[in-house]
Amino acid sequence: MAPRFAVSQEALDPHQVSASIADAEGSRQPRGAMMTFSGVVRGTNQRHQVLRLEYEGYEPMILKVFEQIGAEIEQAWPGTACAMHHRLGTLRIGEISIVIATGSAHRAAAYAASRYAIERVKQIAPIWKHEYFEGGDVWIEGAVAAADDEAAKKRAMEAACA
Amino acid sequence: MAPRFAVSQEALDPHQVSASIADAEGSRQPRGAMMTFSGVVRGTNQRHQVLRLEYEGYEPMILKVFEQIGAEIEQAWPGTACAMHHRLGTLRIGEISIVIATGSAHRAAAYAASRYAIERVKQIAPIWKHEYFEGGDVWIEGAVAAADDEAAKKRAMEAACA
Amino acid sequence: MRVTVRLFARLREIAGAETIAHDVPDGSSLADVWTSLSSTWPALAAFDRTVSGAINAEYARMSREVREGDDVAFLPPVSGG
Amino acid sequence: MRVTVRLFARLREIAGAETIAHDVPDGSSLADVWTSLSSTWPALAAFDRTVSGAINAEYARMSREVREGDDVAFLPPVSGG
Repeated sequence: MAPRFAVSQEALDPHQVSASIADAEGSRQPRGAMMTFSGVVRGTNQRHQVLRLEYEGYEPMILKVFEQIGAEIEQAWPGTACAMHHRLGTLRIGEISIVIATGSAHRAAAYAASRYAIERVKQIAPIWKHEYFEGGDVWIEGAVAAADDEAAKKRAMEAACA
Repeated sequence: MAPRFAVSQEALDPHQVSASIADAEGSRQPRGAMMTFSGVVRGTNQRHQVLRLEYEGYEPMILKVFEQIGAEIEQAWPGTACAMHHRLGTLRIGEISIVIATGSAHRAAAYAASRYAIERVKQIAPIWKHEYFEGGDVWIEGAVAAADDEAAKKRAMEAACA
Repeated sequence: MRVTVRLFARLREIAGAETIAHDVPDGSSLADVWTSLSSTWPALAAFDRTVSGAINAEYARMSREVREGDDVAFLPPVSGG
Repeated sequence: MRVTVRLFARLREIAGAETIAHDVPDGSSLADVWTSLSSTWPALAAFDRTVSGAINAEYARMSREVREGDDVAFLPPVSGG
């Protein structure tokens, strides 16, 4: 079985990510609601025709951050599991950059946890996207990262509508 | 490619449902955010030890209702696509009863549309769940269905946090 | 005139049939068809307040008139998903 | 004392290296290490307000003291997902 949290240079498989949390811990009890979110490289960004993305990351720290996000989810929605795989390296249009799977007994928690997870990844995962388009390239600079920023957690929780 | 809306007596494949909407209509432009929701048969419901579920449905009407929900989503979140497959017949614990895939350029719409879709399915899809547990069985009676009930649509929209 | 009536789940079990060829007077509404069925299977009356109707696989208000040959369905509260 | 400094994305490009063995005085904070790097690569100063620090692969405030042998990382604004 695939690990719950992983970084990979290879193509991501949503099914494998989801399978890593299909059963509740220590039981054969399936979770009633399973969500899979996949982020996919788009061909256009604003006016640019994107050629490819290069993702760079600090791998051991990404895994720690993913574990932290998983723990935040378990605390906010007890019994709700989260698995995350992020791709690094060169990605072409249509390829998956991230897969987030969540599973819970009830759908409300599965949805909220999934949305919370992607917001937190964008806030604190040490990953950088370098966009190559026709005529140039640009580093995408998103969130100023801080693991214990309570305002950021609150924004993620609000996006999750929780 | 699998149809966007389907009813099946066979095991559902989340990947196939998702693949049916991976590209925006009439283009090779991939959608940036893809969500897959799977409803899974749980082994316990309240105090019951569930043995199996039998889903019954009015197939041609299910497909029309799914198309209607897809149209409601396109109206509420333009450019956001939805695909839905529902299983009928006998389902064992751990099997998938429904898969809802949504895809959009942006994750907020993909999440909201997915949640809206499952709420609407539970409100109006002509499907009935017969639960067999140790010592008995029961028809689950959920929502009183009406396609044009604006209050129901509003509740679904609120659950979607839209 | 004759319509085809489809019953589902508990309604199907009460009537012991999933499809019924049913004769109703001209000008009957969905509600009239339902009342007529209830006179044959009184246990259906438990669903008077929660049953939904459909004509030709589309939801229809119970006040809608049915026509010769219509495919009429009565739906107890749904529980898909 | 010597720490290992990791730089990422634009910071890595500015310094032309992803890992640097860097000597700093005892008692230096993450902020001190950053300032010291900026004196070598002035273009880093553009990130003074947005850089985040990590010690041994965990986020740390810029006021945190570094220790001999620490694995120190400076992160420009992140854009994963």
